[in-house]
Amino acid sequence: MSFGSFLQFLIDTLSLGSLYALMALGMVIVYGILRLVNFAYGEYIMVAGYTLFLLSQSPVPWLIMALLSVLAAVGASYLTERVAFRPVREQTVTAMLITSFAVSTLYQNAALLFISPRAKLVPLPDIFSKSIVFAGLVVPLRNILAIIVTFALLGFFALLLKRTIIGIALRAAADKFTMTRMLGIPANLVIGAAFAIHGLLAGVVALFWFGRIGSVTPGIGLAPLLVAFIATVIGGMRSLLGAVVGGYVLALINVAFNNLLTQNFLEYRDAFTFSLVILILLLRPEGLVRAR
Amino acid sequence: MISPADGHTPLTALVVQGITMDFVGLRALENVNLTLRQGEILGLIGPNGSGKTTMINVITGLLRPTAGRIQADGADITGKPPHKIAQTGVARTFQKVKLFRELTVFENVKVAAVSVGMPNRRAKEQAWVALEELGIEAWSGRIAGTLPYGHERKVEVARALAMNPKFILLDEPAAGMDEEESAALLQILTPIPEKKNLGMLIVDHDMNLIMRLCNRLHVLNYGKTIGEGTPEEVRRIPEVVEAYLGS
Amino acid sequence: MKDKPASTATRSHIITLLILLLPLIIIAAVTKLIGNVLFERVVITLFINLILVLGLQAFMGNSGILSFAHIGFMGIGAYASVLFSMAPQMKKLALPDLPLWLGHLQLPFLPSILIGAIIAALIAAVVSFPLMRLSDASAVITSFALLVVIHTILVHWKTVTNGPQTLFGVDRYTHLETSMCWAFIFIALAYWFKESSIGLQLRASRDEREAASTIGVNIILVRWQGFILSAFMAGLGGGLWAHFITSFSPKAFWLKETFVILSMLVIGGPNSVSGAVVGALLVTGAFEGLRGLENQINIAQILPVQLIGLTEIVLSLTMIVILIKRPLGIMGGREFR
Amino acid sequence: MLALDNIHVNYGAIVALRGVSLNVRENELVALIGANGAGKSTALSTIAGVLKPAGGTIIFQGESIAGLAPEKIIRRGIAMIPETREIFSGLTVMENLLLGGYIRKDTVEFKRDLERMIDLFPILGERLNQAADTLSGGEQQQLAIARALMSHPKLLMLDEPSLGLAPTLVNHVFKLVARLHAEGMTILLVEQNVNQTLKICDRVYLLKMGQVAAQGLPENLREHVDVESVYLGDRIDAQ
Repeated sequence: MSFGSFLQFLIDTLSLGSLYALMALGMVIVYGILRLVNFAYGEYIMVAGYTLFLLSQSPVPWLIMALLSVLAAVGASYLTERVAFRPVREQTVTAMLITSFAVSTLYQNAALLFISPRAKLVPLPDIFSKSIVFAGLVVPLRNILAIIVTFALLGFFALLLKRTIIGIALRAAADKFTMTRMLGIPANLVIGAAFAIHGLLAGVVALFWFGRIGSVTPGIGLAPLLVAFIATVIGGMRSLLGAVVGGYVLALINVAFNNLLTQNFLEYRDAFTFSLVILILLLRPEGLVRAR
Repeated sequence: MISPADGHTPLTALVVQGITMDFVGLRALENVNLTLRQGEILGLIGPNGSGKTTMINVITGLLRPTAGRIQADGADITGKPPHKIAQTGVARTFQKVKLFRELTVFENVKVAAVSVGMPNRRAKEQAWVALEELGIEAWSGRIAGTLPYGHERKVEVARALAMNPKFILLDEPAAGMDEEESAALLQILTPIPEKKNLGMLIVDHDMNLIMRLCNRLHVLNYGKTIGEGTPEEVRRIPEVVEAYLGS
Repeated sequence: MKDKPASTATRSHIITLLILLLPLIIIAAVTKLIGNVLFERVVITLFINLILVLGLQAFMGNSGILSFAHIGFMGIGAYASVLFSMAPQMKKLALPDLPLWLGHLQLPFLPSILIGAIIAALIAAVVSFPLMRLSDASAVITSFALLVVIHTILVHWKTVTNGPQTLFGVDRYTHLETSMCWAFIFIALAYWFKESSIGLQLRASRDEREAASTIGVNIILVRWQGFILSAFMAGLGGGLWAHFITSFSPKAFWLKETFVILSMLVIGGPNSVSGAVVGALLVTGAFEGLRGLENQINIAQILPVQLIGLTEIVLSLTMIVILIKRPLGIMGGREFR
Repeated sequence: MLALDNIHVNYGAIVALRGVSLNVRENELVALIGANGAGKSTALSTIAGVLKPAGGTIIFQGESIAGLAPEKIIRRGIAMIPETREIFSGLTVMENLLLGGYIRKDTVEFKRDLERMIDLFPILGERLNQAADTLSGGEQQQLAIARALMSHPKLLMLDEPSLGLAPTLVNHVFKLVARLHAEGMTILLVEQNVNQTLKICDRVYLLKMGQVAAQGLPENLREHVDVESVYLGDRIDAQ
């Protein structure tokens, strides 16, 4: 492998992995506290996408649109918790899972009904279509941006979880929920915060996801949802660090498959990666990084 | 009193040898030896956290011991999965009642007979016998989740009996019962070991029940054996008194 | 005294089955009398849905584990059965790359559909055994992964499935009478399984896993047996559906279908056969009714836009309300008696 | 200060408390004793809001607190140290203490409180930045108590603080409880170590099968009740 192609490989993996890592992190934050694998997670990306689309006619600058669409994802996530998950919280894990599947269907069909089944273009800033030439490689600027933003966000969340009282409370609640309440930390505050972060990460991922594909459809959430599933399973469903690791590992596998597999096999890539998920859950149910 | 000599031949036993159970940073059982003979009632007692329930979990295969061996009726059952151990004739109840909530009382008991390999017809008969033994046949059609508490306990004992076990381990069968209920339970339990030729191990906090019911006692503290013998012998052992009342 | 409860039990089983079968007979008879082709299609769809829901109930209802893979096995049953039933001339057109022996083969409908279901069951038997020790979120994610794997293979294995394109030229086998008969058989089968000693052990493991294992239930084994039966039922449902709809693509065996079948079971109540039947009846009725309404509105152009997705919205809202207010579904886990 | 009147609690179908009435006055150390399964822990959990009473009233400082959520109870000034301690294992000692002071939200005071805890539990001071699950059993118990004290409770409830500790540590825990009491803390203590408990408490309630079987001053209780029979059963030969 030449230096150039290695660099290409590295940047591809890092930029893709950054999105995957953010997705997985958002998934695990909720899973850690409620044991809920939220099927509606992908729909928050869709909500952010349609918000961008709806704002595309308005004169506001793109950054404001981006901010509003991330907020819309946060709102959708928080609302879902409030309306659908809170009433079934005391029930079985399966009941919560089915609820989230129903919520996912609800969001998708609401988009079909109220917006359109057809793909809608999402406004993107100029910077997303620019590329830089670096060591003989043409690298899309949005890939670099994705890496930078992800690292900044991961740093921010690391600080939040480590240094702020609400972050510490979140980690404590994932460990012993009732005890956190006995110390005076309201259950709804912790869960609400978890869902807000859940939505926030989906919203940020959405910006770069649409940066890659350019348009939004009602079913757009499925692919990122699958990514979050696999990455969390690879990394370990109970560990925040594991989720991030899982995201990058999954990107590594995907980019490697893209480079190594012939077209015939590449078609079955999903089958391979999902078989891998099954295998990991069987052989190493805690994932690569164990929860402490 | 049943002494080994006048018991039923051949005499079999559940033998626990040198069992040690470690959890992360905690030794729950340390080198415990214990024998439960068919036909006898053995009380396993000790203060909170002394390792009694852990012992039952180890014997029934829910926990795999760090060291030691367990034999039931001559067969080595150490480290076997719970259902295999059940099928060799070891039955149990739980401290916190674990009935199959959506099943009827009859189904709760019948499924135990079915699971240890009895054909359907025999399983049904066995279930009726066990229900009658506990005096709860009138409740057979009720959904288990809707039963009052005292009856839940009895269903659990009937379920264990329906397996036609050689050994039955009861984890706090009288917990949460008032004096009357617990006396009634005593009436039911006392004759069973001799009648069914099975060994019965009882963990309970109701010392009056334990002292009256058991032929022998085995006392644990901090996971170690601190005394063994008849009830009267045991309550004269200073370590036992201290374990219960403090120094 | 000891025999009496047993015989009353048998009688109550028969009563339950009769209560479940009667409305279906009435529906079929009325359909025959009306003779409306469109209505007949709805009723056949109802019977096939019922078969699929019963298949899901056999595993999910008794074991308490949510399985997404079910519709995947429906897909396997659909494609596999068609490979055996399609006429060789048709295969040359629809699936030109089939291996020769398969290309020349043609079996009658019944054996084709049965073989399709058996293939689904065999695949389930092989892939699912190690998965049966997982519970809760892990079980759901693996079954979801299984659905993705099956779907990916159906979409890309062009030789036998025609890839993502529609597979056409399937002959019609499933009519009103056939689908009704199969629905009857499946109600009896699901009911028998639930009451069988395996079903009983499986239900015990659903309510209390630890207690079940300590009375001698081999949980992995009984779950596995339930899963295989469920895959067989789904595969057969798939075969019947394929020979009713006569042209289809892998898209039919994906999340939308999963949602519809799951919603029937959740709304009716997963823990009983009666729940599955009630759910299938109500949801199919509501679904087809709403679909019809949607179409009427769209054709009449009452609204300035096309109305799409309303049916699913109503369905998912109903499902959420049921999960909140009545987690065991309309039947609450009970059978009619 | 705290008064329970005719409290009933059901655990599913289990009746765990059958009409318990008790009270704790300001600056008192009141002990709840009784055999395992008598309902002592249930009583504490009910006061702390983890369990909801099926009947009866709980009055704390003149206000009814029965059925309030746990996060509300602690704000009224009742802190509880559960039997299982419930240390947040992945968090550091410092973070555990920080959450203990969550309801106070005052950084200046937090520093002062922290210093006081380190003074009271020197070993915790040495391990502030260590993950809590690396502590020994005795150290974890100290952390649990320190964490509860961080909220400045008006009433401190301890559930079997000596459970699972080696004998020397048991003495240490009792000394500590006695010291807190001497400093003016109101304490409701559940213990199975009867002899030590009766030495340090002001008043005692004996629970039996979910009911108060006896109450009074420790010395009176010893005189009038055969405590030993509660724990070790009646002598068979005495019957």
